[in-house]
Amino acid sequence: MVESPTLGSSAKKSVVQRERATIRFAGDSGDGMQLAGNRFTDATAVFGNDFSTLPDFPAEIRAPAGSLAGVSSFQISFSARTIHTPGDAPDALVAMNPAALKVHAKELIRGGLLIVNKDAFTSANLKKAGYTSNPLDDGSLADYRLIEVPITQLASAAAAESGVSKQDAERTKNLFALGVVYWLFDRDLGPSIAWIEEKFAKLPAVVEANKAALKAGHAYGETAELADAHVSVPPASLLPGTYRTITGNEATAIGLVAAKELSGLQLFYGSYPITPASDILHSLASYRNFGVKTFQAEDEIAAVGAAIGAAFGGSIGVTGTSGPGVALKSESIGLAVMTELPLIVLNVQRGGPSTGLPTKTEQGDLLQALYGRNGESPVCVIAPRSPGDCFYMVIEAVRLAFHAMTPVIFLSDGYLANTAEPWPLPDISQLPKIDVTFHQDPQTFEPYRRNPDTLARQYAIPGTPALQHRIGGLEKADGSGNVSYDPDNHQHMIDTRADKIARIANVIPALEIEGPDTGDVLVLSWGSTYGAAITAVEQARADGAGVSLAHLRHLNPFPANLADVLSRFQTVLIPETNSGQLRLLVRAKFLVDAQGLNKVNGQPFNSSEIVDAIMALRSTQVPTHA
Amino acid sequence: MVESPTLGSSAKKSVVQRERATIRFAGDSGDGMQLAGNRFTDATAVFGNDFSTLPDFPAEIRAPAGSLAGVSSFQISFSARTIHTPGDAPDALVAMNPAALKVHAKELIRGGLLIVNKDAFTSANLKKAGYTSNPLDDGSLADYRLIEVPITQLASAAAAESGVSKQDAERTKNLFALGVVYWLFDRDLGPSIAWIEEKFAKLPAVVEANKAALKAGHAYGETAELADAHVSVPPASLLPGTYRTITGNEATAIGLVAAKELSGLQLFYGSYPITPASDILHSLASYRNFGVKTFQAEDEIAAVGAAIGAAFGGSIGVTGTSGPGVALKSESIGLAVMTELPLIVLNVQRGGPSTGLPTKTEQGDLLQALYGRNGESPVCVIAPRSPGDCFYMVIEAVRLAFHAMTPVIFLSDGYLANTAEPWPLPDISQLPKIDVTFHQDPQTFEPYRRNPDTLARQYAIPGTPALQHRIGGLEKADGSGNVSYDPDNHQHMIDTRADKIARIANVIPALEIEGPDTGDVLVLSWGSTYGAAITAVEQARADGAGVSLAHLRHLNPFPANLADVLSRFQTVLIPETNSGQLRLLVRAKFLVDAQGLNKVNGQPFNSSEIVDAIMALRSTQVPTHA
Amino acid sequence: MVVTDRDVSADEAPRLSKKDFASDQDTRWCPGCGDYSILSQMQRMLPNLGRKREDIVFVSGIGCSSRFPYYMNTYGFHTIHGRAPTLATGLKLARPELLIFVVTGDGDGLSIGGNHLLHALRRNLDINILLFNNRIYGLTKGQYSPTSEVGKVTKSSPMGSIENPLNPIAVALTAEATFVARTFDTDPVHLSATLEAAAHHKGASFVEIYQNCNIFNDGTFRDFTDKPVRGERLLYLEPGKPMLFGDDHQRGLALSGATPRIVQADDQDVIIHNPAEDAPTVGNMLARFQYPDMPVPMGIFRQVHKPSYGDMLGQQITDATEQRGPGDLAALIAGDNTWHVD
Amino acid sequence: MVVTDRDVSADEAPRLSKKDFASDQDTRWCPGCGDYSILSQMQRMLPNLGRKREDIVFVSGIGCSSRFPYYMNTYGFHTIHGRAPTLATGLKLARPELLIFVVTGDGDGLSIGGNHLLHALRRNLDINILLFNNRIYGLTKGQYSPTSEVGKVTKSSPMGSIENPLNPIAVALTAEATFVARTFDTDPVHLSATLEAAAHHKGASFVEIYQNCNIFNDGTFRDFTDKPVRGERLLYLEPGKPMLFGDDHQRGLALSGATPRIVQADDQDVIIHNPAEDAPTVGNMLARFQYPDMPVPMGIFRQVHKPSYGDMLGQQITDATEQRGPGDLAALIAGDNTWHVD
Ligand SMILES: Cc1ncc(C[n+]2csc(CCOP(=O)(O)OP(=O)(O)O)c2C)c(N)n1
Ligand SMILES: Cc1ncc(C[n+]2csc(CCOP(=O)(O)OP(=O)(O)O)c2C)c(N)n1
Ligand code: SF4
Ligand code: SF4
Ligand SMILES: [Mg+2]
Ligand SMILES: [Mg+2]
Repeated sequence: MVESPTLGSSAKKSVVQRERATIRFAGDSGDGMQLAGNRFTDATAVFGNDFSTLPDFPAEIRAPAGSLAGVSSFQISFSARTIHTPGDAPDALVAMNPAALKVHAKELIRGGLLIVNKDAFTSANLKKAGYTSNPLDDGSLADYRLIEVPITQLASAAAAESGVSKQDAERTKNLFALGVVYWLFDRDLGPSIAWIEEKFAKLPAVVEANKAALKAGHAYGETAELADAHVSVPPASLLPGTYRTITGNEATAIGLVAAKELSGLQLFYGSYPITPASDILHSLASYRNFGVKTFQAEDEIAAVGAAIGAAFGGSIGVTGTSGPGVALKSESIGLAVMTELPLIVLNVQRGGPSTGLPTKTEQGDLLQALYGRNGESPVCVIAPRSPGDCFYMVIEAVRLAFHAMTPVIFLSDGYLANTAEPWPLPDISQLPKIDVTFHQDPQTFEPYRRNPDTLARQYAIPGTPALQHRIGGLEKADGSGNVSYDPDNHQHMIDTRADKIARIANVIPALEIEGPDTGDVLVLSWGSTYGAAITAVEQARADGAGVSLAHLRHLNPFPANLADVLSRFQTVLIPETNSGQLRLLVRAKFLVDAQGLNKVNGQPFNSSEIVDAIMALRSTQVPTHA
Repeated sequence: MVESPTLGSSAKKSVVQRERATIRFAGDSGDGMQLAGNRFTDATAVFGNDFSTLPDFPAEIRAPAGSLAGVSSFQISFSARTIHTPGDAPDALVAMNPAALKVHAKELIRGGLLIVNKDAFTSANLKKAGYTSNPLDDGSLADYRLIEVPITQLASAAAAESGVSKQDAERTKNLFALGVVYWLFDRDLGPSIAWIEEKFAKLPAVVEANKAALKAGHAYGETAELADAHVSVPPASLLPGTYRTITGNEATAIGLVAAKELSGLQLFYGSYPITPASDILHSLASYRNFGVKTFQAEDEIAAVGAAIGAAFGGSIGVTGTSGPGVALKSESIGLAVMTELPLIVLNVQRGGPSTGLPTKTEQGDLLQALYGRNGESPVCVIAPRSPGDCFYMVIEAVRLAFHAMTPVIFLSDGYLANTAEPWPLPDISQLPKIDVTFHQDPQTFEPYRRNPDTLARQYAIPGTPALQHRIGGLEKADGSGNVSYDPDNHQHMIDTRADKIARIANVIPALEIEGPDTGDVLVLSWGSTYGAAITAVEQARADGAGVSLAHLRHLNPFPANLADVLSRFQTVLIPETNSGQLRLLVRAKFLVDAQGLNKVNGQPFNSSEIVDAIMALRSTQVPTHA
Repeated sequence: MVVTDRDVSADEAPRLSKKDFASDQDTRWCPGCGDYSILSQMQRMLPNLGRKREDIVFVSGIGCSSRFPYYMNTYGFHTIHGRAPTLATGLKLARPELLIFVVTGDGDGLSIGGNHLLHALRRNLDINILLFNNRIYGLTKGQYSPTSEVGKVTKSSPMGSIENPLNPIAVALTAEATFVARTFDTDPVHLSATLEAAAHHKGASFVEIYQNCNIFNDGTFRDFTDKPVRGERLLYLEPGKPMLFGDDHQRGLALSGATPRIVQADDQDVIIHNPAEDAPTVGNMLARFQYPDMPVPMGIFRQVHKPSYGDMLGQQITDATEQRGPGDLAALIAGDNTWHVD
Repeated sequence: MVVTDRDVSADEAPRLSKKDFASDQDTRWCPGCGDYSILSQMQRMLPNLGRKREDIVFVSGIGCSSRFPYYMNTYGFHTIHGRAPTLATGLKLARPELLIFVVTGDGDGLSIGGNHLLHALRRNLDINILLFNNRIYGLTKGQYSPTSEVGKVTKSSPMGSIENPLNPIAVALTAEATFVARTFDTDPVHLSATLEAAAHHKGASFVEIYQNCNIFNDGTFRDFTDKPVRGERLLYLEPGKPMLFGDDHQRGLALSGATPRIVQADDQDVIIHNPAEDAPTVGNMLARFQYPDMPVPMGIFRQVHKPSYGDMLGQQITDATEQRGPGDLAALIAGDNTWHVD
């Protein structure tokens, strides 16, 4: 067991430089771990590291205080170089109570720094966490550098002076812990102090209490000489520019507003609250001064219906939800397929099936996006690969929807939704305009007359003189749009709708290979798995593997050169947080014996898991070319 | 042009024996073609032919009289040998008006018999059908043996004597036409007369009118010497037994009642009307004396919800609908997956996407059945292959649902639903009992404790003392069934649910090969395509092709020997009335370059289309073994 | 505003006629269906509104009635079963200047679509919902609907329905729809006047239209809507007038406490019809009147004026823009906290 | 029937206590949530019914409130959002002998699930629907719900809600639910008595329970439910008694035509509460009472007796079996027309 340091010794200034560090804050839902994590993130951003975060909430509803189910955590990885994931196993763990320790300690690296709030290790709490003996005493934490701090007590004492209630004083314990960590990892308190001052501007006593706790934590780190040395991760050499911190949900909401401006159209967002998509509604609802119209519908079916109605009227019609909501919307999405209207469906995927694990992440809805409707009902499917990419990909969704007059399903997930990264602000003037022309000319108008290149039908909106027409969910005669029961027309329309989606491949970027363009192993990833995949591929390559990455942001249609890319590698490995959905598509389409790396436990991949899979594949195969 | 025969010449008795004949009745929706077809079917059944029928309705709603959209038709093929399809092109066509002629004449075989109701060829009707000149006069029907009969006039005259109104007298024209056809094809009037007498027992004048018209038609055929000879198709040598005529929807409803008796459980059917599934609700609603409980719900979601509730209570919970309804039910089916309850979902597929073609047939919902839910949500999927097979397969659905505690999706379609065939009555005592044991013992009870073989969880129903427990849509801890956010448990449950479905392969029959068990081409069919596929394979083999058929009634899981079966043939051809859904699954799973024969025009396959595809495949490939 | 007036002035929007509102599609209802009369009155009424055809949209669900848009020479959307109000909601919010009618049936609007109807009405969305009530599922060939009476024998209720029917007017009143009326297919004058009043109403209008399905539910309203008996069996509601009925207006309606009773026309207790009352207590009572116990009310049960959902949404946008200035995309993208890397 | 009585006799169903109805699961509501009180009263009330635990089922949707079944030592089903009444329907029809409670929230029951609620009630299914109304979406962390007031600022309505709320009691009355009541979390006696009355009622019971969400909508009912003000601001409805309120029952309710007015308790016009009246005219009026204009009614608005859906279905089965004899599978399979091939 590591001896706990004694208070009061003088501060040493020794600093260890590291290229990357990963810290996890864990505590009860009521302990304010998300807040601590977010403050640390801001401080890290200002400091100039690249970073990536992973918040992990308990279920939507509060669990009993101190219980295992009630543990909430926030992980941040920050680095002097570009990174793409919130790190695998943390180097340092803050555990605010026994339950947090129980859930998270096993993931801390051997020799990692373990800071615990000693005050919370009461026998009641130990029991709630299912400990039969106190791990602080029984030697079970010998593998870690354990630092026991009476956080509650010290924070309360520091905060009490500001005159807040005892309860409020105790609540500052997250800021005390944060202060300790700031000291350990050599961060500046400034941004957090500014934030506290702004956030609680109307409550001066609370400002004082929180500041006091934060500073006390920092001072404690310094005076208690908590670790042999504090760790410093120098700023990363990020590309020059202006940065902000962004989560996927924020980027999605902002991207929609950008698409509105880029197209000159109205933006209509119909949604019904659901975890983890609700924040997009919240954000958009606050953009009224952009003219954004949000509609909280009575259910998901009404939400998508309203979005389709808005699209019929010439707006960008968007509906956002998570998997169970998409299930409910499926009949209506079919209507948008048949009426060939631009509709954007955002699915922030969560753990399934059914209600599943609402606050956990999963890529389980890819096949639902493709096939979750009656009949042959092709739609375009795309997926962002990082929080910031949500901005660009949601603009892409709007572009493609109007380009081909089709629903587009945008597959984000709980991880992207909540994870944060530094994001270089885009240059607005460089964003591509989205061209939408409404048909006006009665001479040439027929509702299902098509653009010969894109097969998009003519788009005439109510209010346009002399173009009155009717659309609907019954099969339509191509051209006239009249209801048609003609067998040949039906076959033709089935083929045309499929062809229209297939032709989108002509207007999307070719798939890029990151790494050598031939080799032993191709890792083929999609969506939020990008970060772990690129990290893994780079590492495996550094370790000598002939491996490259191809990352799909367009899932239907695939980029036109996918077949070619696949053919350049001996083996294809598809990591997904589902049981092999992209893999099924790739195998069926290309008859390639793609291997799956599948993880369906509500958590994103660790890059090491992918590295291991690459290495294992490499060792079992006999390369056929030199 | 064929000269129309003069009335009054004496009847000749010459008869041509044929092995098979195919007749199509076509007219306006108001002309009673379905009735005529059904009467002919009964007469044919009694006569002892094998037969198969294909009704083809216009859209659900009435089209204007005389319009192309309003044409309704009924085809029957009957034979001296076993047949499986309603025939490809008809040998004889009855066209009651110009629209019917326009829609159907092109499918009549060259030299086929074409009987038209001359009275309906008014200029108004010709115009409605889009004729610019009268086809009866302009030589355009020269390829057929045209027989013009003033059907309206003759029927009215015959019926008038009974004292019915002029309108009612005119309405007998379908029976007059039927009489003509009975003469031509040497059928007995007896069964139809008996039917009329029973059907209109309370309206003696109507009975007389209809009988008079029927007999007049028959007499007209005889006296007018309508054809060189009448055609006789000798009885088939069907297997000995008692037969009835049955449609798929009838067989499905009856099969459910049989499953009720075989299991000793209650039967609960929750449904919301939708074409072409509504008849199952209608039938079951009339079986109150069996204790069958039917519930017409407010929508499809309520219907499936009620069925799940009934299943929770220990009943056979069934819900029936068509594709758009399945879309609406998808969230709820996911709940049944998570709660691992036996639920039977009947999907009588129709043309899609969206509202699509409600009265037409399609196999477009296979992938929806497999993947139309959020998350990894495996269910069992099966499909009947003929009308009578609906009886056996719906029993199979019930068996498997309880065997594995899982939802089972049963994929019938509009063609199976409405087509009729002679059906040898099953011997009830030979039907397998369905064993369902509700858990009773508190000592061994846990709601998610599993049978080690089947992985089915324990099934304890409300009312069982001491087994109170709670289930729901959140992820469950295996065993205890408590809500669990544990990552490892989630992975375990994802795998377990998949494994449970996969293990159903242990209790379903192996896939049979019809024909030699190796060869050039394997036709792999599923669902309603069976009839056309087996007919085609037999014919192609007769024509020298090395082809066999394997027909899948179990789609998920596949029979365990499917891989083996596929490996025995050079090429696999998968005919489907969709754009290649089974093909996608087979390619993905077995990496076999299966070829698709896809037809999505609302009509079932003609066997000749499959023959052609087999022959084409055969000629393009180089066999690799002798 | 003069400018607005000019927009619909004679030369720009020539007076249209009934046939201008007929599309080129063949109508596909059974001969004799009550839907024909409603279509005809709609086409006849619309020119009175002075609106351009292109500014009018018919949105429907699925059912015989929901075929309606195909026959109108306006914009139209034949959507999916039960969902028409949701599409109309999005369309109206996106395009407040359009005049939108929703056409639905008793199954479409009250069975699968009951919730959307309720919510569209309570939001006071400025759309006009017309519910063609034939007390049956027509398109699916004759199952009982949520307005079918107990005991009704249909394909799906061979021993008679055991469901207590919903009262469409009561549903609309519960949603506090700001315009609630009833009319029927065989009184063209009343029908057309009611449709026109609904169209003029700003806010959510709900009109129940009794419509005969002569194929699957023939004559269900006949006992009180047939011409010879109408006078005695219907109560035509007229705002501001006493509630009288009978061929010679010889009878009237009075209240004993909250209980209605029938009195002579000259009874001083005869109550005055006031659809503008905020509390729909009397409206609710009238909604429950059924033949033969009571005369069946026709006309406007309720009409009050409240800001519509669309107006309020528009107001929030105006207010937000005034308070915060028009949205600045660059500022939105940058958010509250940025830093620079050089 | 004596035999039935024996089924619930002392030795077979020993008198249970509150804790017999508590499951082994940790309750997962925020400390201070009104749901705790409802749970506690339910567990306390159930033993009064003399029913076995295994014969009771709680079915819920999704929401904080919908966690309820986990905490009850009965059978339970935590279904999906809005659909609990549908599962309860199937379960009740399949197993008429069970006592079924549906627990739902204002979002679960009136937003996504509004239609199912309406239809389950109108069918007079013998289930007990308890709607925990906290006027907010709790589980999804604070968006406005269909019962939130106009102007409410929430995460999804930063400038205030623009939706006219639904009135749960009015919805239930429109569906002609045979038992309609309201109670609230902080009056355990009234709460438990109301739950018990609902449980005893044969047919569809609907109980709206005002429930405080102290995290996202704290104090929304406080102005009239807090102990000190209750007496003056609530109107406790008591069948057969005059409608009086006030700390000393000093005021009462009277009618002017269809309009309510407040009078002194001794006014002869004070009306008597009669929940058994078939026409819910007064009930509808009471449903609209809102503080501060009117006292807020608590108690049973309506209770009438009609055959339940399940009873009628059972009757059809009995009748059919009597008329046609018990089903004969062989005959059914054979149908009307068979022929033989030898
Ligand atoms: C999702 C879905 N469920 C069911 C149907 C079948 N369906 C079409 S219309 C209809 C009911 C029609 O009744 P109603 O709304 O009263 O209209 P009507 O035909 O009587 O005018 C039904 C059940 C459908 N088209 N879609
Ligand atoms: C299909 C679906 N849509 C949305 C959600 C998200 N969701 C869960 S509970 C809820 C509303 C909860 O509000 P209420 O019913 O009032 O219950 P409360 O939490 O306030 O008790 C929502 C929108 C979901 N779980 N499923
Ligand atoms: S079925 Fe009834 S409602 Fe439908 S078109 Fe025919 S008459 Fe009209
Ligand atoms: S969020 Fe509100 S309703 Fe939900 S548990 Fe907490 S206090 Fe109760
Ligand atoms: Mg109807
Ligand atoms: Mg709530």
